Amino acid sequence: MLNEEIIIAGFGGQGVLSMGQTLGYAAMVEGKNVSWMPSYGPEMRGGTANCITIVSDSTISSPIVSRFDTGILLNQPSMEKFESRIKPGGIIVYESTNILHASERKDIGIYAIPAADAANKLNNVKVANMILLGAFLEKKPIISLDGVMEALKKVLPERYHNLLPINRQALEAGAELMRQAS
Amino acid sequence: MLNEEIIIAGFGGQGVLSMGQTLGYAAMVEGKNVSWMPSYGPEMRGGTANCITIVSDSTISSPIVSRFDTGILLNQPSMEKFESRIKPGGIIVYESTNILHASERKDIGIYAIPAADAANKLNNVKVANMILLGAFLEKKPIISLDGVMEALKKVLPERYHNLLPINRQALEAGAELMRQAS
Amino acid sequence: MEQNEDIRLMKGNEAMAEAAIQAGMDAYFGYPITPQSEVLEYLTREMPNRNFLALQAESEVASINMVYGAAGAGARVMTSSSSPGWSLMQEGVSYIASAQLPCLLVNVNRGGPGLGTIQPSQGDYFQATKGGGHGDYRLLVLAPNSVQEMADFVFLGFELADKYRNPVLMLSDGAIGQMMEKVVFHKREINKIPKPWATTGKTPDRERSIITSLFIQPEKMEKVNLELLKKYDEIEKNEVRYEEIMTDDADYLLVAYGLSARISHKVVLLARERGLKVGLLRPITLWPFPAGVLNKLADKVKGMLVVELNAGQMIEDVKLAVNGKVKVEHYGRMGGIIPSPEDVEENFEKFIKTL
Amino acid sequence: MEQNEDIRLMKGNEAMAEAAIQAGMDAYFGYPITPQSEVLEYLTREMPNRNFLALQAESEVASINMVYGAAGAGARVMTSSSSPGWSLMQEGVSYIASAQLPCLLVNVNRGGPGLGTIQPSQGDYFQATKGGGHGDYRLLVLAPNSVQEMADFVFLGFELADKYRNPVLMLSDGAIGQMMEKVVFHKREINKIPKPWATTGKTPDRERSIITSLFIQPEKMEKVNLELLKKYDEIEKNEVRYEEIMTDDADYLLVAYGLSARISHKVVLLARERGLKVGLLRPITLWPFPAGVLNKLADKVKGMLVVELNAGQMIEDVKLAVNGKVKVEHYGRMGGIIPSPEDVEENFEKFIKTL
Amino acid sequence: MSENTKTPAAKPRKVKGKTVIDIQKCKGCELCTVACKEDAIRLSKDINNLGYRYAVVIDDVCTGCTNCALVCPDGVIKVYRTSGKKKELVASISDVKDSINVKIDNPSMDDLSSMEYL
Amino acid sequence: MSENTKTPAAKPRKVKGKTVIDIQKCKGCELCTVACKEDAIRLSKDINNLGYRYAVVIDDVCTGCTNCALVCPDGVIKVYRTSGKKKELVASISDVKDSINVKIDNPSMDDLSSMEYL
Amino acid sequence: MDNKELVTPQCIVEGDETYDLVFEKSHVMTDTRLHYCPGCGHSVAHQVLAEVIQEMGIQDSVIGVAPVGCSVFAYDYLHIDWQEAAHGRATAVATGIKRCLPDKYVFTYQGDGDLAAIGTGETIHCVNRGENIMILFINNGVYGMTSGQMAPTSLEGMKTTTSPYGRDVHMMGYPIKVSELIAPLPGAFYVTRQTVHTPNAVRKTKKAIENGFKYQKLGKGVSFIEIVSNCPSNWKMTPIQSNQFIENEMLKYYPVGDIKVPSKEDLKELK
Amino acid sequence: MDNKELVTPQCIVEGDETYDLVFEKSHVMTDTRLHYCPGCGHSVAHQVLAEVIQEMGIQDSVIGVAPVGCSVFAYDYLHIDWQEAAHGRATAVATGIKRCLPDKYVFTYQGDGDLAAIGTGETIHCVNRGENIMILFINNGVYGMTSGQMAPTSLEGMKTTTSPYGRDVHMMGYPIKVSELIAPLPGAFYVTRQTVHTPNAVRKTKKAIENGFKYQKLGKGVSFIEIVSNCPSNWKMTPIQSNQFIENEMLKYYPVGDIKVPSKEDLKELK
Ligand SMILES: Cc1ncc(C[n+]2csc(CCOP(=O)(O)OP(=O)(O)O)c2C)c(N)n1
Ligand SMILES: Cc1ncc(C[n+]2csc(CCOP(=O)(O)OP(=O)(O)O)c2C)c(N)n1
Ligand code: SF4
Ligand code: SF4
Ligand code: SF4
Ligand code: SF4
Ligand code: SF4
Ligand code: SF4
Ligand SMILES: [Mg+2]
Ligand SMILES: [Mg+2]
Repeated sequence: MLNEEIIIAGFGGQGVLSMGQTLGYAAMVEGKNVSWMPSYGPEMRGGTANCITIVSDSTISSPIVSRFDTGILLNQPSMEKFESRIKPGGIIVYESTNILHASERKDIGIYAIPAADAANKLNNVKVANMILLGAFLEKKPIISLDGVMEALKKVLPERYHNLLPINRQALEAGAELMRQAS
Repeated sequence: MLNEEIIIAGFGGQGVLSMGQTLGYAAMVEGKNVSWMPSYGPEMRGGTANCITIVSDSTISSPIVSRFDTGILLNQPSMEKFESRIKPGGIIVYESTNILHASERKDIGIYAIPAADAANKLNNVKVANMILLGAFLEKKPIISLDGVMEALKKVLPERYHNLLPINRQALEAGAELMRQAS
Repeated sequence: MEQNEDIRLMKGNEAMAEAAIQAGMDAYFGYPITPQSEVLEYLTREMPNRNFLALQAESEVASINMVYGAAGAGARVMTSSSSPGWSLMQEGVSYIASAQLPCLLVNVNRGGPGLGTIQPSQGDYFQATKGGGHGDYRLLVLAPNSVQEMADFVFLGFELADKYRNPVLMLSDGAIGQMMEKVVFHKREINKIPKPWATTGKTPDRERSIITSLFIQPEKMEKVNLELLKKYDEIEKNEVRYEEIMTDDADYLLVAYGLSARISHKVVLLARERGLKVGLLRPITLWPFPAGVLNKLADKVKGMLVVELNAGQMIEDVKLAVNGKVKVEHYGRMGGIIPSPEDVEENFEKFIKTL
Repeated sequence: MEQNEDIRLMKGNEAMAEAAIQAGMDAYFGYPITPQSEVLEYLTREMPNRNFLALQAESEVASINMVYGAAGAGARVMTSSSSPGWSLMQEGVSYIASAQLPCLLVNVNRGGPGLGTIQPSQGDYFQATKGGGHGDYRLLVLAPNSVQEMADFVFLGFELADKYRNPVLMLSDGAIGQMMEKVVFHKREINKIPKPWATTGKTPDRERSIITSLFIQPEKMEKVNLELLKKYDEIEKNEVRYEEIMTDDADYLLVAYGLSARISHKVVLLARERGLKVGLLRPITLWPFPAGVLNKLADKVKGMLVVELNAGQMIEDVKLAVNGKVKVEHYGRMGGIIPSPEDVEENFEKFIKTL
Repeated sequence: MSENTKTPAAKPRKVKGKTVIDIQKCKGCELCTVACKEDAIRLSKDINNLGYRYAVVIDDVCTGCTNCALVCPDGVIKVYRTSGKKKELVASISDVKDSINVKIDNPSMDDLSSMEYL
Repeated sequence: MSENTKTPAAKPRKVKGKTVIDIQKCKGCELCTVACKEDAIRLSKDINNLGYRYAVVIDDVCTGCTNCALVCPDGVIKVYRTSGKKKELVASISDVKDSINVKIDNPSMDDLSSMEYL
Repeated sequence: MDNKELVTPQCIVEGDETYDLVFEKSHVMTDTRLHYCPGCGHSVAHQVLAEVIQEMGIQDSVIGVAPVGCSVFAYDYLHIDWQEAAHGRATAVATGIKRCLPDKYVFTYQGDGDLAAIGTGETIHCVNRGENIMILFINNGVYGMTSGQMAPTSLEGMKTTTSPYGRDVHMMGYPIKVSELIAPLPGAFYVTRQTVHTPNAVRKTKKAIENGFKYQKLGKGVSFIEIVSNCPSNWKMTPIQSNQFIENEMLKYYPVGDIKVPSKEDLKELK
Repeated sequence: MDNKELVTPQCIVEGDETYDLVFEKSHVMTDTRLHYCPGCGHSVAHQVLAEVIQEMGIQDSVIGVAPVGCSVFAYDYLHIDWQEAAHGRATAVATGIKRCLPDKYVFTYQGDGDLAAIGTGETIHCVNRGENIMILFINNGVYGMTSGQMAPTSLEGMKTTTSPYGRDVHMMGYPIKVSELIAPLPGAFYVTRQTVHTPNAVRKTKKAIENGFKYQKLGKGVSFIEIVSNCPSNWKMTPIQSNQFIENEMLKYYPVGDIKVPSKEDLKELK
């Protein structure tokens, strides 16, 4: 039975919260239970942000958990804060252009995804988070990329629908990077 | 042992509250325990007012009692409200220029004092209350008239000390009226 | 998905705002404060296309008094705030309770006292249930523990408010307000009962309406107080709501509401995995408090642990309900710290060792 | 009369004001409201000749925040109000408690809820003791039952406030505030302890002072919460105050504070006349509540009747103290109605028949 | 309360007025007496059931200008005025006069408008 | 963030200035670049440890007018100016330059000043 | 309505003269005896307000908001729908009402303590939002109800129970001219200062209140009508003296007259 | 103070040129990194304020009152005594402080939501009492801290999170010109409006703040210094764009300049 507890963490501007929302929305559309719980630092802007996203086949009891199946980590402080809180057997997917010192745990899977670089190559630095999401879903296909695209279509206002293709590209690039990393 | 529970009641402008205060102050100066508890009606001005004054040799427990040893009543509504609440053996001293229908109880002493008329004769309508106080103290000499005068001297600002003689006259006139009424 | 369902992924605050619109809210008055500013933001966004008013007031004091006016005029009306702002509303709330005006009030509780922190807390339980304002009055207090309930209790809240002519308080917290979950909006019949007592202009066919909380004569005031008490008795009789989770065979009971009930639910699961028969009693109405069921459960269980995000407040109501029958203890974190289920479980196990 | 005594016949409100001046109060900020307007009136009258400040603020909200500023600047400071005004101060009080500023606050309780009535009441017990404001904080609550205590508790209040850096609330009522009794002012040494934490300008020889109630990081906030709890524990250990009247041989106990304790005292006398062994426990500190002594008395008496001028508030604390040992019931009048001792006695006799 | 010192002078009137004062509701504020340019109103010596001296029309000089009624805080003054037109009879002035001379059954004390004493 | 389009023109300077920017605290707001009439400051391509592109002096045209420092919200600019007078040596400009060229160990991502995404 | 009074004769006949009724208390007034002190301007203001409501025939579509202050019982006297507001919050309450019932006439009736001390924020923002209501502001320079404390509008040097040696403006602030303060706000449509201490003043005030109700229809903002009034009891004066004090002292500082009037343009729609 | 920074070189030598330090961050600023968004005017205002305090040598006798708003942490940045006030109550808190410590310099630092919405009553009455304090008023037309809701000063048509289709003045009220509103009160001694978006503006603001502190000695009332500022994050602009918006839009409605200055008479004592 599916019960995936995910922490996504990084700087305020890195699209951490919306990554969790996208994932959550896609899971919901596919009929799963979802909870998404944000947490901001005290900074006005540019501080840290993270969100706990839980996707489950059954009712979600606590939306707040302290140990996670997956960590998607976008900056160094998040790596330091959360590496120890991944359950044995879990995974970390991290942004490796940004994070120079990754976890050295042996009991979890650790995947370096140079998402920022890849995003630069796609000429849109802002899709780095979608690349990471693609990478994660490649490793743990709890929902399909099509599901994510469906979700984006629903969640984005019409005027942003021109951005759908680049997001699709980003998801796929992420999946590809994960295949390379694994 | 002295424990005198007195209700003084009338219209707002009749000096009901200050009569109680004067009595209380005099009793205190003579070393007794005193409590004085006012109650105003909802009217801005010209409404009803009353105060419960308790003079006692021992500590006063409740400053609020529902039955009284003495009622000093200055208008008709007060007579109606309080006549039944005088303890058997108690007394009512009332302003008889004002109150046309007095209590008809037989188990208490009822004394009609035409204080307003008497005050008019003293050329100061405002001392009617002192006349009633004098009458009460004639009947129940719990404190001396000298004691009251002492108290007034202390409680009145210097600039009002010219009013002391007229108050003395009023107290004595009241005492005299009570002697006539008894 | 059924025809008449509308499923969304929303923040609790947004779900509450959407529900209010769907519940036929006529007017909302509020002032921004974290963690509930989304409510006014959502409403001002929706206002042009839907039939209601959302007005940003100059302060919480103004908000609650606008609510008073609108409720008195017969509108279905609402405000929301968070702890410091809620404190500022206390005079107004006391007036509303006294004048017996129906309305929905929301406090998305954050950490205090003082300016405190914007993180979730349950530190306002006492204030919500025993009266933050002066005088003897009660609010009907609903404590949602999910985004779905943030929405559902809006419908329920408006109805109860109208039914009893009493303000209803939804006491949520920053986590439930900020988190996103699935929320289902059912198509519902919204029925608004007539309010002949409202000040809509003294039309010739009815007596004029006066909304007041002034009863200067003690006799009159006490009559009003007794009338209120009678109403409160009625509410206590009819409106107690709670959820029981695995209490049937429970040896131990957790008592928790809102966010801490979500965490405690997980604790129940964790403890059951380890063979401990634990149940959870979740008060849904914090007032009227489910004292009856707790008293009955006290005959069955060995002890109760009250889990709160505060220094120990609801525990008093639990103790009053239990009246000495079993040991009742408190576990809480404060200041916006949210304990993990593991945290709570550890303390629960410590507790049962003392029994 | 001794040399160092000064005996006066005064209203409770005036005695409180006079005591504040004698206690070395530096500043008072307040807004008129019945039944305590005499305080500001007395103080403005005395101000030119004595060394303190009394300022009429534009509202109760402003008053309490002026108190915050002055207390933070190290002044011995005070405000007073009555129920609706006290409700408006709740945000400020929560800030003061959080920032740990010493000050004396007074609520001369009148009948509520809402605008209510100007007659005396004890309807604000919950608000005073459980927190009218948001968040976990406590006020030290003193309940005078005479004009003398209105004066004495001002001295005590300022001292306790300074000692614990905690706001102290004097919870009086319209009767105690308006009634006149003898009050004795003893000559006292007023000692003010140094307040190095105050914002008096960052003089070169000390670290700068910051007064705040903002602790945005939950970890920091919880630390502050725990620090407060520790202080409250300390206060609960040291500062419980109560009066026992004829409890030694009592079969039955009345529990009452303030005005209703005065009435209950008379009831004890009346009942004793009739051969009933009744005692009275009068909490003087409503928080910390004299739970210990009540728990002990519960071993001796057959039942307790809690007499309050409200719908039943302190009874909860009595029940919590007694923890089911004996039957506890409530007798109360509301809305400014003051029961006569005979009234109470009648109900007391009814109560003991149920035991 | 100072006595009104204006001396009423009988001026020729084009329009004749009548004021009717509900003396049981009058609070004796005297504002009508100042408002009346004809000096037609004075306070009584007696007090009414509320404890106030009350306004009475002292002279038949009223022009029906309504000034007194406009400033009467308690709205106890009605003003009538001749119009020349014949109207249906509803009440005769003598009914009204009766009410002016009504016996107050509770006379005494001074005006109660001040709560201060001594 | 739009590129600055002014073309720096080397004007003759009477007084020479030097600005020293604490690039690790710079938030890349670019206000200094607009404030500088000499167009002596630009943003880096790299980002600093806070995640911001940072201001660097791009040309030796500074007059020491202090404009940049006055508007720098984060107070990270120090300005020096020639005076002719000889002063005790405290640090050489090369120390300062070092700090300008310090290696940022955490490069990447765009400016973080906007939380919006997509 | 329990109007148990005898019907007022519409005319009386004496000899050969017929006298028609030309003035009586408005039927919008209830029969409840006013609790105000003798000579209090609140009572006069009530009467005028009631007359306007009667004459405009809007009794059934007016909602009044009573304050906390001596006029807290206003709802006992004017036979219309009322809400009693918390001290200082009348304009917030009125906002709540008017926004939900835009077609009704809504007014507040407030004292100076209520409107200009504790309610300052609500007053300013209500005016600034240009709520389409009328604010009747009774400025008697004192807190009447709580028996005579200093108000924001107490004159310099004025003795009150909380300025027993006279208002010291350096210590206690200056008397606030509320009408002048709020008039510049664009949300203020009509601002005028009147009195009710003479018959003519009463007539002008009546006109002003009539304007206030008329303008409300235009939806252009607040009509703010200040009435400088007396408080004989707390001023420690007879009613006559108190009206002289208005004339000689209050009006010097608070001059009577229009402070802001609608432009002709604005009033076109009214015709 | 934990100034762990390296000592700033007072001069540097390059070749045969000696460069003297002519500008650095004021020592009254602490080393804590400002949490403000990039380009935020709050930061600049802090720096200017700190400089004035440093130059006047009054660091040890100034007490600041921080509001609730983005500048709630002001006490982390200026190394003086501070009190943090409840939202809107800074002027009441300052009153409490100043009345007890009349010889100290007391100022508040407040945003537009704080000072002109929830704190309107306190602002007006503090000014009206002529408290001898300085009020620094940062008008950025928006609630910065709570992330961009409409403020009382938001311009007509301005889009905020609670006026998502632009501020509709008929529905939501007009942008309030606080300085103009309070200037007529006799308690206001000095009222000026400045900005900090250009170097020269910063210089003028510095002068104004200096005046504010100087005047405080005279005991004549409030110095009210409005600083029209930006909020790039919530205006959804780059800092540069936001400063252009100040220049092109904000200053049209809120013109820079002195609104009330002390008379020569008043300033005599200063010399
Ligand atoms: C919150 C609150 N504070 C104070 C009071 C007490 N209070 C009642 S009326 C009043 C002032 C009345 O003055 P004003 O508004 O000028 O009206 P007036 O009586 O003079 O007409 C005050 C302070 C209250 N009822 N509620
Ligand atoms: C009683 C209360 N209400 C609301 C808030 C939430 N709040 C915090 S700051 C703020 C407004 C900030 O805006 P402004 O004063 O303009 O300051 P800025 O952040 O723009 O500098 C609000 C509404 C609060 N903390 N307390
Ligand atoms: S109507 Fe005119 S003339 Fe007649 S009594 Fe009244 S004021 Fe005098
Ligand atoms: S004005 Fe009215 S209340 Fe006053 S004295 Fe004349 S009739 Fe009586
Ligand atoms: S000091 Fe002046 S010239 Fe030098 S960089 Fe700064 S702004 Fe440019
Ligand atoms: S103004 Fe300051 S913070 Fe902004 S870019 Fe320039 S140096 Fe950096
Ligand atoms: S106290 Fe003053 S304002 Fe109030 S009713 Fe009496 S005279 Fe009028
Ligand atoms: S939110 Fe706006 S006001 Fe606040 S720090 Fe950021 S830019 Fe400045
Ligand atoms: Mg007044
Ligand atoms: Mg702002």
